[in-house]
Formats: sequence, structure tokens, C-alpha cells
Amino acid sequence: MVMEVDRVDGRTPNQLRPLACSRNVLNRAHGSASWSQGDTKVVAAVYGPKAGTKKGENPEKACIEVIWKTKTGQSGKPEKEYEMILRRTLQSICLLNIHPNTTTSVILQVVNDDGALLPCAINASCAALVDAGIPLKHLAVAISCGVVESGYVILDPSKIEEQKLKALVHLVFPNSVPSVHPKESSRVGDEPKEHGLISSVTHGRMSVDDYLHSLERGHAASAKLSAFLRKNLQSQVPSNA
Amino acid sequence: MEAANPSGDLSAEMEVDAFRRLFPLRFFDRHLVESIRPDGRPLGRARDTTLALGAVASADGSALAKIGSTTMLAAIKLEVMTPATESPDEGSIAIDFHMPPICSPMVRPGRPAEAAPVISKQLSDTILSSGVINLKELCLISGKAAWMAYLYPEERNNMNLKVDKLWNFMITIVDIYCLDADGALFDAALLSAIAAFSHLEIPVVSLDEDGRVVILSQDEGLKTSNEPVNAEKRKLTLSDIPFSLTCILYKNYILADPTAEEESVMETLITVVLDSSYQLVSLYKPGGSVLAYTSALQDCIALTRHRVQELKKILDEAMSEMEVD
Amino acid sequence: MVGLSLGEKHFIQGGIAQDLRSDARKRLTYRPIYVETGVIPQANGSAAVKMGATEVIASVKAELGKPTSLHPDKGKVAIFVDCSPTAAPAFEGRGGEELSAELSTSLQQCLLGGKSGAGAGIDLSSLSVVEGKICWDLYIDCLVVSTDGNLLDALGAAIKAALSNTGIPRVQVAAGATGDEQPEVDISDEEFLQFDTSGVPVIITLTQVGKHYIVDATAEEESQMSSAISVSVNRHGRICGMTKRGGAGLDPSVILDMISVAKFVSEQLIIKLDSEISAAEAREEE
Amino acid sequence: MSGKGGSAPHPTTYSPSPQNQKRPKSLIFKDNVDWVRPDGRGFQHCRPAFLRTGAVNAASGSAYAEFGNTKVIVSVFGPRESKKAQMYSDIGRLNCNVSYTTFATPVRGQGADHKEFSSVLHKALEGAIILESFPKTTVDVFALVLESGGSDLPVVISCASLALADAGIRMYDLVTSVSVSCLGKNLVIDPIFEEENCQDGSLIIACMPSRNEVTQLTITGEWSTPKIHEAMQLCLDACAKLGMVMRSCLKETASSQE
Repeated sequence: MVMEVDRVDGRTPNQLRPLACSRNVLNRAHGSASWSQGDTKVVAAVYGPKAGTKKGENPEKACIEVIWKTKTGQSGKPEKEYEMILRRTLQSICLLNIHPNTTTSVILQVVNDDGALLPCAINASCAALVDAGIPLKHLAVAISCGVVESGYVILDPSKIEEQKLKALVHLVFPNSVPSVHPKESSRVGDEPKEHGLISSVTHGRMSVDDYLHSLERGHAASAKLSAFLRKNLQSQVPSNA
Repeated sequence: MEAANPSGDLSAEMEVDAFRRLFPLRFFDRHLVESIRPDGRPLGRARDTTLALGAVASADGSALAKIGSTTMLAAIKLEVMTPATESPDEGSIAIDFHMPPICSPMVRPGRPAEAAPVISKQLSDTILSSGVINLKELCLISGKAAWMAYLYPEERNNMNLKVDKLWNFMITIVDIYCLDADGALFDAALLSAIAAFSHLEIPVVSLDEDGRVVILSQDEGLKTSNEPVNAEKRKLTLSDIPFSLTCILYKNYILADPTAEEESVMETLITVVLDSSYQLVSLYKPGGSVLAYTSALQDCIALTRHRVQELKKILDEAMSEMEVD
Repeated sequence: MVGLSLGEKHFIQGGIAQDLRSDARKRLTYRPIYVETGVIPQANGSAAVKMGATEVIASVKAELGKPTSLHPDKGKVAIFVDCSPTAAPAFEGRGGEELSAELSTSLQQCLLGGKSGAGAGIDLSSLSVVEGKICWDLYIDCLVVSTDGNLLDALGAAIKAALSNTGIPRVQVAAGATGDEQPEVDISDEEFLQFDTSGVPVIITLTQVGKHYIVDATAEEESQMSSAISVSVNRHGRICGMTKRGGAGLDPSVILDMISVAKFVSEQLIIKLDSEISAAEAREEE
Repeated sequence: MSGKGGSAPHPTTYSPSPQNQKRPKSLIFKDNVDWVRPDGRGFQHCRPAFLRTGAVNAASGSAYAEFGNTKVIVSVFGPRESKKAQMYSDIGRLNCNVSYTTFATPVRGQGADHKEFSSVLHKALEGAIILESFPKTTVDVFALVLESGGSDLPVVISCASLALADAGIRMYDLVTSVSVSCLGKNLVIDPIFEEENCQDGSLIIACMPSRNEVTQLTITGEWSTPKIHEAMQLCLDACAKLGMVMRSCLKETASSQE
């Protein structure tokens, strides 16, 4: 089945933009990372765990707080939504029982937005959490898939592409864990764990099949992303030791 | 007493309410094993849902939606606007979701609830991307010639208006108030907003001496010297209405339409919005400790399909009741 | 907050019951009132009022504005009260906000009449310049400098004094403005019109302590109150507004009795205040 | 409401509803002695009241009140933990808040808190609640005016005391509240929005009918003493009747629960 779509920057539909990640970019933060996908770049800083949780939070668990800083202007409703999605996504990958009654702040600064901003921010904050040594269950990798009018799916769309799309799907998957115990099942039912979806945010109207198709393609690409993330995190381990 | 399993021993003699508060997860587990929920519902069933159109007399369109005890009051007010330069033939929609302190013990005056701006954003995303409202219909006077005739008068320039802007469009300002928060807030809010839109009528208007658009009340319409500029009140045509269903994922269970208690105990929520032709408008899962597998997603979508039919029927009934009156 | 021992409380309550208060006053006697006008030169009118240790300042600023569509033939008056942290440490930061808001509302209710504008203590129609187009907006700002009870009465007196000290510039309206246009105006620097304050009421707060009520309560006495009402009465003995402080409920007949007492007290207070104001203005002119 | 009516939330839009209709009507009120109230009531007739308790499940107690077009919901939370910053108090605290929806008034408003009403509500209820019965804790009374059709404050006060009773907060008596407007020579009870807008004066009473005690009284405008007497009597009678309606509403709820 060949159904090519021409992309503005000449990428193939499955091709991601060049990835770059550097950790420990900020001196004062307990952990930090910058993540870029093409021209989209986000810096994440992690402070904590600090003592105490906010009022209304469960003191028997660690609390994660997310602050989203826009490139320019004040933060409004979209930023509040980003904060909520990020907070709940990060909460689901952190081991919250290890540091009960503490708060960890994750601050995200948008450096440049050229599409796929939310996935970029999730990837950056995940790398920053690792850099800060916050105990995690597993890593999370985020990717956005664009559905064009014909139903074809392109990965990691840029801002210009986003505007032409029929629908946009942001997906967050857990990364694949190379298990030391091959017998121990990281499978749930008949699906491997990394097929599970942590978060999903969609914009635009599409058919259910379009969505499932995006899910499949997004998942296939997430393996690439999680390989990149792991390689990047490992390479810096010796220098820290 | 054996320290190994204190709750197990206690549960036999403890009052149900105390057990429910102290060990909420175990309380729910016991119910779920029997495929039933504490309020007697099967897992996949939504709570009783009612709609009342025209609940607010002072609004141009309004509706009260109740899902279980979650109550939402949506009211639409029309204001006149000039279209944005990038879409010169479209009106606009502004949606605000409010959680006043009366709705929940978690909300205190002076401190807006965290969830409110997020739900506002979700609602406007959903309503705009579903295309249920044709923004071109928010035009007051159609036809180009008519537009030119009602240029805003030059004297009004002191209000920083350009002469070429046309006060010919309506902005529909939707305010949704949560009156009672008991879970599935987004579902109820969307339902009330949609119902308010279906109740909305664009009124007969005329222009006064200053060139301002003024609504003509029915009896007055014939008497005044100002000619009405549009013939009669009209309703918006709603195409492909979006409906939503929120589900909880917990272990292998899927619980449709959770209550506030269920939401607080089992954290993984997933909200599916389908329109009346079963296109997917939104699939929203903000994190949560339970991972969603394709099969679970498909189950949620199937539950939502069923719910769309239910809600469509409820909306149709509410509208036909309105017409009888 | 006033912290009193049980003995002190009994002393105050007993004194009031015997019509001999701690500072030798009777129940219905005011503390000496001292008025100074023209305390703020840049305002159109201003006054400071001292009653014992309670001291307040009121200033009136007049600006040209546009009348509301509901009352095209009337000017507008806005009253704001600010509690200075110098008066009490509790007023620091946002501490005084609640009290300020309550005093502002009470003053508005007592001085500005009903929604139609009828019965207003401050004559709003005299503020009209061109009907429907231009009117004077009066901004009355009050500052509580020091507090020892009975703030509302002191503020009412200060506003009355500041208004009688107010000169509103004469306005020349250029002829020939047609239709919708805003007419051009010329504000005189030299000619001022004296603001008529004969209708401005005085405010009398009756504080109930035990079975009796007293006027001009000090902070110590206020701490013993069970309830209090503030009545604003004008020269003709008519009630121009009334508010009740929180606290216990009152029997309707008691309220009516309190109103008639307030009317009785108001006659003396108006005379007293008028003479103080004219004395202050005489001093200022010297 | 807030006095800053001019600042609309959407500066580039305006509401097309006619605004200058009320002027001619206000003149009719004054000149003509035999005018008819806009809703056809007699001067001394209150609007029919619809009251219901338990409107909000999430609250400890709640009530909904509908007087003509005035619609109000009040929720009561607590007694619950006081704010951390507050000092120890051996009697309970009462915290009141009144807010309006953005669509409560004919022209879309700000939906802001109404500080003035919040403080009057507090003053009106304070004297009726047995604060000693919940030391150290706070009872929150939150009111939302869904639609403002006149006499908002009295409706909020009556509805709040009903909600307090529903929450099981101990009180000396229910608090009922009624207002009268003075229009020219006439006193009209339970005024609607249009009447309030051109009133010469108003008198609002909140009282405990069985104890015959006034917890709150506010008068604006110029009044003679006999007129005050007359208005108070009018209000107190209406308060007593409203008290009975509220009592029967509570009884109904109680009997349906059994």
C-alpha cells in the first residue's frame, strides 16, 4: 500500500525530526534536561523532593507539581491544561510511595514551539526526572501523530503541518523494559506492557479507525524514541559516577 | 490480634460506612468482584440523566443537565462582535466553565478550582473541533449587500473601531455552572452546553439611530420605526452533535460514568467523545496508573457508542417537550 | 481587639447601667468633637474630625464625568474608606479591608439614598452640568487615622464637614454643541460654587450594652456590645438610612425605640457639628 | 452590582439587549397612584415561594429557593476544620459568601463575589446560630444567585437559613427575610428587579419569627418614623408567613426521608 504524502520538509511519514537531549543543563536545579525535536525545544527543571504536600493532596504519597512557562505572554487555560496532563502523566510513572509527604516540582520552559509541543515537554520532563534521581517505575515516551484528510498518518508533525491536519493525536507510552527475567510477565493479557497507553490527548474529528491506526504507528515509533532516550541517559551515567 | 491483616479482621465487625471510608479500595474491590457498584449499577451503566431546556429566563439559550447528582447549568448570552480578520465570515464561541464554591467541599471562595480552566479548555476544544456549530450561521444579516449597508457609523471611531469592521456577527458566550459536583463533570458540562445550543434562538434585531444592533421584543417589533433587519427568530442547525462518556480503568474493570467517590479512589480516567455519526472527536486520557490497552480502548469506545444513543434520545425528548409547551 | 479582664467588663457594664460611663459621660452624651477643615490643600474639600482618640480625615475630589443613563440629570458620588495601619496593627496588609468595605457600604447606604436617587443626603441633582452629557463626579475618600470606637459617626461627620468645605469650580458650557457630540467645557480656576450641605444627615450609632444603649461608644465599650444600629438623620428629623451591626437579634419595638432616641440625639449633634464646622472654617479663613 | 458595570469582559463586543426601556416605566410608578405592579401583584402580596432542601448532594446541607425570577442555591459545608491561620476560638466560626452567575442579570456580568451581600448575610445569620455548638470549627455558607429577579438579598438569607437547618446546624430559630421598596407614596413588598431599580428607598428585615427578634435591618432612602413603623410591620408579618412555609418545607423533607 503506497499512499505517499508530501511533507513540507521532505520527511517520510514515519520519519521523526532530529532528536537532541542534554541533561544537567541548569546548575541550581536538582535535575534538568533540554529536549528538542527539530525546532521545538523545551527545557525542564526538577526541584525536590521537598518536604510537605499541598493542602488537599494525599500525604501518604509523594506529590508532583508542574509549572508551565510559556515562551512569551501570560499563562492561561491551555497552559493549565498542559500542567494537568503533565502532572497526571508524570505521577503515573513515578514511584509515589517512596517519598511520602513530599512535593517534587517540575518546571517547563518552552524555548521554541514548532509543533508537537506537549510530547516534547513530556520527554524533557521525563529526562529531567531521571537526572534528578527521582525514583521512577519506568520511563515514558511521548509522540504526536497527525491524521491528514485522506486518513494517512504522519509522525511528529511540525507547526505548519499541524495546521493542515484533520486531527492530531498526542500519545504517551511506557518505554520497553528489557527484562532480566524473561519469564516474569510484563505482559498484560495478550498485549506486551509497552503497548499500554499512559496518556492520550486528541484534537480534531476523525474516525475510530484513524485513531487506532495512529495508535499503532505511534507505538511503532515510540520504540525508536525510547531507544534514543535510554542511550542518552546511559551515556551520562559514567560521568556522574 | 494478628497484625498481618488487620483490616480483614475488622471488616467483619465494622460498620459499612466506616469500612468504606477507611479501606475504600477494598470496599470497591468487593463490589467489583460481584460486577456491581456501590450505588447498585452494573459496571458499564451510566447514571440516570435528565435535561431541562430553558432553565434560565434571562439567557438566550439555556439548559440544566443532571447525570446522577452531578448538575450543570449552561446559559448562552449573545453579544454582537466584529469577525476576526482571518475568518471574516464567521461568528465566534466563548466557553467558560465555572465551579462556584457551592458545588463541592473542595472549592473555596476566592480560589478557583484547579479543574475549572482545564474543563473549559476541553469543552471549547471539543465543541469547536466537532464542528457541531457552523460559525457562519452566527451571522445576523446574510448577503453581502446587506453587510455593506450596515457599516458601523464613522462617529463611533472614538471606540477604536475601524470603519470596515462589521458588527454583523454574534459571539455566543456560554457559561456553564457546576451546581453539584459528583463525578463525570466534563460529560455533564458538555451535555448541558449542547442542550443550551439546541435551545438557543437568534433573535430578531434592528439597528438603532447610533447603528447599534438592538434586539426587538416580540410585541415591540411591529411598532417601532426601526425596521427589523432579519425576518424571524431562528435556531442554529446542529450537525453531528458530540456526546461524551467518562470511564474509569481499574485493574481489568471498566466503570462507566464514575461518581466523585469512585474518581477519587480509582484514578485512571478516560473520556471518549463521539459525535452522532460515531466519528471520534476526542479520546482523552490524562495519565493514570492503569495503562490502556487497545482492547480496553475499544471497549470504552463501544460503551460510548451506546451512551451516544441514550443521550441523543434524551436530548430529542427534551426538545420535543419544549416544542409542546 | 480589646482585651479586658472580667473586672473591667463588669465596671463598664455597671457604669452604663447607672448612667455614668468610665469617662464620666452619660449614656447619650458624645465626646467633645473637634473639626478642622481644609486639611488637604489639593482636594476640593477636606476635613479632619476628632472624637476622643478616634480621628478620621475625609477629602472630596470633584471630576467631570458622564451621568448614567438611568439618572441623566444627576451627578455621581463614590465613597471609599481606608483604614490606616497607624490606627491599629490589625489593619496592616489586607487586615483592614473587611472593615473598610463595611464602613464604605454603610456610609453609602446612609448618605446616598435609594436607587432612584430620591432621599439622598448628598444632593446629586446639583452636580449635573449638562443633562445626560456632563456631570460632576465626587470622590469622597476617607482615612481612619486613629481608632477608639464609633468610626461610622466620626466618618459621617467628617464627610459632612468636608462637603461644606468643598468648592466646585464654575463650568462654562460652550454653546453650539449639537446632537450626540460632547459639548466643550471651560472649567473656571477662580469661581467656585459652595456645595450645599444643609441636607447632609448625621449618623448616630446606638450601641446596646446590657439593657441600655449608649451613643459614641469607645472601643472598650464596643467590645461589650450585644448589638448596635446606626441611623442617619437629617435636619428635618427624617431617617435617611439605617444599618444594623451583627450580633444578637433585637425586638422590633426596641429598634423603634432606638430610632426615636437617635432622632432626639441627632438634633443636638447637628447643632454641635454645625457650630464646629463654621468655627473651623472661620479659623481657616484667618 | 459591583459598581464597575462599564468594564465588560469582552471589550470588542456588546450586548444587544435594549437598555433604555426602564426609564419611562419609572415615571409611571411615581405619578400614578393606581399603577399596577409589572407582575400584577397587589402591593402587599409576596411572590409565590418555591423552596426545596437538599439541592446539592456534595454539601452537608443545601437549599434552593425560587421567588418569581429570583433563583438562589445555598450550600452549607461543615462544621469543618478552620483555616490554619486562624486563632483558637472556643465558639464556632461562620463564613459566608454570596456570588452571582454571569447570566444572573440581563446584561452579562462578571460573576464576581458580592462582598457587600456576603457581609450582610453573615450579620443576619450570626445571631441565630448557636455558635457554641461547634467550637474550633467553621461552618461555610455559600450562596449562588442563579438569576437575579429582585429582592436577591432577602431570598439569599431565607434560603441560607433553610440550608443551615438542612445541614443540621443548631439554631435558635430559622431566619426569614423580606424587603419592601418605597416607590413614591407606596410601599411594595418583595419588589422585583424593575421596581428595585427605581425605588426611592428600601427596607430589608431579617428576623427570627418565633422569637420575634430582628437580626438584621437595613434602610436606605429618606423615611419618616411612621413609615418605618408601617414597613417594618409589613415585613415582619411576611417574615412570619415565610417562616411557616419554610417550616413545612423542612417537615416535608423529614417525613419523606422516613
